[in-house]
Amino acid sequence: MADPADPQVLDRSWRTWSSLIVIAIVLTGALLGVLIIPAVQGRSAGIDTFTAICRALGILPGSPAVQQVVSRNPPTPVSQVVWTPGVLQILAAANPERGRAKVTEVCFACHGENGVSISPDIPNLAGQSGAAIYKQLHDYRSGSRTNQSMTDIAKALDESVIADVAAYYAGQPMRNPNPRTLGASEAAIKLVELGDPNRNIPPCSACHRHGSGGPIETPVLSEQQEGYIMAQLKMYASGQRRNDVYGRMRAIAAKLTESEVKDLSAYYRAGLR
Amino acid sequence: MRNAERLCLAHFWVAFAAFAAAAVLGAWQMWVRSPLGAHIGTPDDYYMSVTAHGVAMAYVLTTFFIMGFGYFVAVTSLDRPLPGKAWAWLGFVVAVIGVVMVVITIAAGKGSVLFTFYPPLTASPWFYIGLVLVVAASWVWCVLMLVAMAQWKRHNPGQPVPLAMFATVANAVMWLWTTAGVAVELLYQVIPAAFGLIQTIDVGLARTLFSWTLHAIVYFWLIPAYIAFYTMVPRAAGGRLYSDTMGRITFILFLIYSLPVGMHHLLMDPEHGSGTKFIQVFLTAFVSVPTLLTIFTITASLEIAGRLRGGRGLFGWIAALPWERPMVLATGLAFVMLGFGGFGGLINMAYGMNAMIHNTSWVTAHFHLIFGGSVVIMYFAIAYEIWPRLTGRAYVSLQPLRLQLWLWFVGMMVMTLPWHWLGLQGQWRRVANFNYDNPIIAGWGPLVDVSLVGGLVLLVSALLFVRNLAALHRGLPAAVPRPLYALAVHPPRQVPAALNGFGLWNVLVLVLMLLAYGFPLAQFVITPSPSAMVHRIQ
Amino acid sequence: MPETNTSAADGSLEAVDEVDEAALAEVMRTVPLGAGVLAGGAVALLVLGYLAIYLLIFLPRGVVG
Amino acid sequence: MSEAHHPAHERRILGTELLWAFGVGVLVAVLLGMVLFTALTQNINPPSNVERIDPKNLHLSGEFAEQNLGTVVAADGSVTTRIIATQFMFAPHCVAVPQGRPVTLRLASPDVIHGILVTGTNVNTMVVPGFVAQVHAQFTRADELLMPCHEYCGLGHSEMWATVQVLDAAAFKPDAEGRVTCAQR
Repeated sequence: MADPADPQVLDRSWRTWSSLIVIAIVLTGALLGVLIIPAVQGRSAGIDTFTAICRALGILPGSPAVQQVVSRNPPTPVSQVVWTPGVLQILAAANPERGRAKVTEVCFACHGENGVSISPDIPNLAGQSGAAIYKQLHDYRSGSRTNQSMTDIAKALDESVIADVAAYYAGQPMRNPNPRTLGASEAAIKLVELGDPNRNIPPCSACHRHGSGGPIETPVLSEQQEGYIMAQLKMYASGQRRNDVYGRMRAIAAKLTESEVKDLSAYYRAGLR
Repeated sequence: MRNAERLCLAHFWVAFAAFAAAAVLGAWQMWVRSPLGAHIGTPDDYYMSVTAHGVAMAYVLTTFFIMGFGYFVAVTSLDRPLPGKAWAWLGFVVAVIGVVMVVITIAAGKGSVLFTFYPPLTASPWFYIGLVLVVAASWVWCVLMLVAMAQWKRHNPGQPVPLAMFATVANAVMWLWTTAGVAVELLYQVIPAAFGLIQTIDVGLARTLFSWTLHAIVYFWLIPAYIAFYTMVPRAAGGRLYSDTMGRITFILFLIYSLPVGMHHLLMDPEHGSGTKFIQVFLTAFVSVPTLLTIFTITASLEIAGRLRGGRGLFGWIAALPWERPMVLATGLAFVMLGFGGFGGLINMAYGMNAMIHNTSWVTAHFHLIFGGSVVIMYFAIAYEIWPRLTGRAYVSLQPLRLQLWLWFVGMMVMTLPWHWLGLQGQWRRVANFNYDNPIIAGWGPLVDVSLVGGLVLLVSALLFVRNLAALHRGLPAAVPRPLYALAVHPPRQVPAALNGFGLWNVLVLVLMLLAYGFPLAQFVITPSPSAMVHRIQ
Repeated sequence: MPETNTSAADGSLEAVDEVDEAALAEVMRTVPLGAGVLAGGAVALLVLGYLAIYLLIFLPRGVVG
Repeated sequence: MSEAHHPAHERRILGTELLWAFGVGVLVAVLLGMVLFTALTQNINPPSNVERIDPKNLHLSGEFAEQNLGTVVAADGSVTTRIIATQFMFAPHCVAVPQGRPVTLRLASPDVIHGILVTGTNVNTMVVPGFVAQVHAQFTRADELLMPCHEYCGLGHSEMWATVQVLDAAAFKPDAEGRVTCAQR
């Protein structure tokens, strides 16, 4: 008979018992969590045991304890644009030179050949995010956003030309902040940098500056035309413009006072950030 | 010390410098979130600060401290020179380079994704690569610890590995397992996305991989505190360790049960079934076992010391303990904080009850008590204990050391007790400011102010800690101190191989991980969940 | 490693370590009675607190799933 | 060999430790027993829907398109509330729910990770893009509560919150299509 104090003998019982205990514990957990709990819960909710177990495992959707609800009918979306790697691929593969051709043919008349517009009511596009330009042109084309002149122009463009134009304007240098306009109001700076927690308004800069990590389609706001921003904020507030997915801008614009709209438009004419 | 002093000191000073900076940021964050500091600083500043605070406390302080402490334990407990000291220095340099990269990206505002990342948000790739360098350096440390133990075993066949080294290697082994999850998440998903090589991320998979790391990493931070409990506290108190065997079992239980439980961080997530969550909740209950065993064993060890010092009666030994010694004082305070923090943890792990407090200040309070409280106060005690050995100098007085420990304890309690209550009211996490005009939130204001006071006390304590250590470098040279490590009542003469190495336990970890994480991870491989577009903060 | 006895002045971290075997045997007759009562009491409080939160706060707030 | 160093004494120490470990086992059993008991008798689970949905085209059609959001009472009387959590707002930003009736909250994110809780209740879930998060709940008191986003979702996270109006039976009135919106206050 082996000496019970022999380390080898000691070790064998350690191995056996610890393995048995550890595995028994985890199997007990599995038995309870994956079989017994869902079976009992399913029975009380009128769900068959197999379905309840599949739900507990995550193979079927829903809770093992509650009947699953049924979805509703499809409605009309506010924008047809879907951000996928494929769309980003189209944007990345766009040809700015072809875009320039289109710009010098059509767009330059209002938005300028290098993206600086001819009027305070028409947006600057120089250095704008390509994704933002793509989204708006796409929405004009699909009718999600309407504008007397833009709707017709966009309808004549196909997907690849939209991407080319977006790439061309995105590549134009943004102008330097104009020191004459830097005197922004305290209220505007606060809204841009802090937002207003009391009114559920996030800081504008959380989405509208480069690299903010916000929604992909948000335009970069800097050196933008004052009249254009003011008009858009008013159209969002009234619901006249509604191609912002889930009404993000409609909700915010509706909460802004008239003077805030003015201050913000002035702020972004300079583009402090 | 065989010339490892400089290596240890270099690691410790990086750790504590990061700690002091993070303490300043933490206090600032509390101030701007309170009614007193409303509307100061922008959300951009705040998230920059939270990211820096989390990275410094959770990655820099811990990793550097644990590496430095591991080298110290390897040299002192094995009484042999450290193998591969050049590798250790190389690891240190790589880790410092990583930290510098991380600091630069955060300061440039290109790292504001907090220390827990949240893909599909992504920061600058250099933020993640810096962190990967820190982790890679810690892997060098893991290998050196394993080599040191193996060499010692070769020279001392059949001898039990000293408990301090056994525990350190348990931690190294656990860390190798732990980092696998976050390493795969970063290298396979997040870093390619940050570089723009991929445009989408399977978020469910990313969260599951991170959860693999998320619980065991806390035990990686915690084990040095437990090493101090088992191997330093009994001697500091003037007694003996009640049971060496229980120490070994405790560290083994940490190794096997801290890993297959990470999904309790995902209890409120929609990407896993309730059954697979239950399995890990079940196992989570068992991760409380090593802590509860430790509470008893260490209290018993302290009772030995107290009674040897003349304590009588059922509780008389408590008063007889040498509370004037920082190690003993820190242990007492750590146990109190561990009690409160553990209580919060029991609530967190309770499956359905997690819904009551998930992502509220309750959770913030819980991990500040457990980590910031009991673990970090033991880091202080360890530093105070070994600093004279590293510098060859003696403290003029222990008074400032005790004051610092008390301040840390009081500050932590004043800060976290209100947080528990606020969490139950639903005060949520990770916001730069609260709208105190809202009637519900206005009611929280006074308690937020109280917790701010706690935060300021913590800041004072943190700065005093650094001062105490720095002052010692200019202290009087002193004789080589006496041995550090406690003897057990029954020092082990021979132990079963199972309690002297990790082969068996690694196999059991593998089995547990397969059972606990096998299906939850496989479901994303069998049919990837619909992926989300990357959102870049940079 | 040579052991040097430093004085028990406040400046020294060192614990008096020479544990007398006879004294140790003597105290081991009572140990861990106090520790058991203390740790047991603390853990019992923990369970009571857990049950209190479960029964008094969590369940009244309503069933979720 | 002194008495304290006798092997029998060493075994006694281990015996005491085992006794304590047994107590720990009882404790673990109590904690898990409580969880098990409420799971079996009251159907308490963490929200674990595991229903996959593509976050990229949520807005195009189906239940999470803009017009379908909010609270709706079905023909069988069951109440479902559909909510979008997006950077940095909830749609709708005020949610009407009935008092004392079972409600199913269904949430989805088109962009990044969000999460919700409703103050003073047990309603809590992560909203992970790629999945429909679902919470089955009953609101006990007629009240106005906060529903903040509790997970970091970007630089505007702090301003992301909605209101939950718990309406009593008199105030919870579905329109012809079964929709219920917040009362103006």
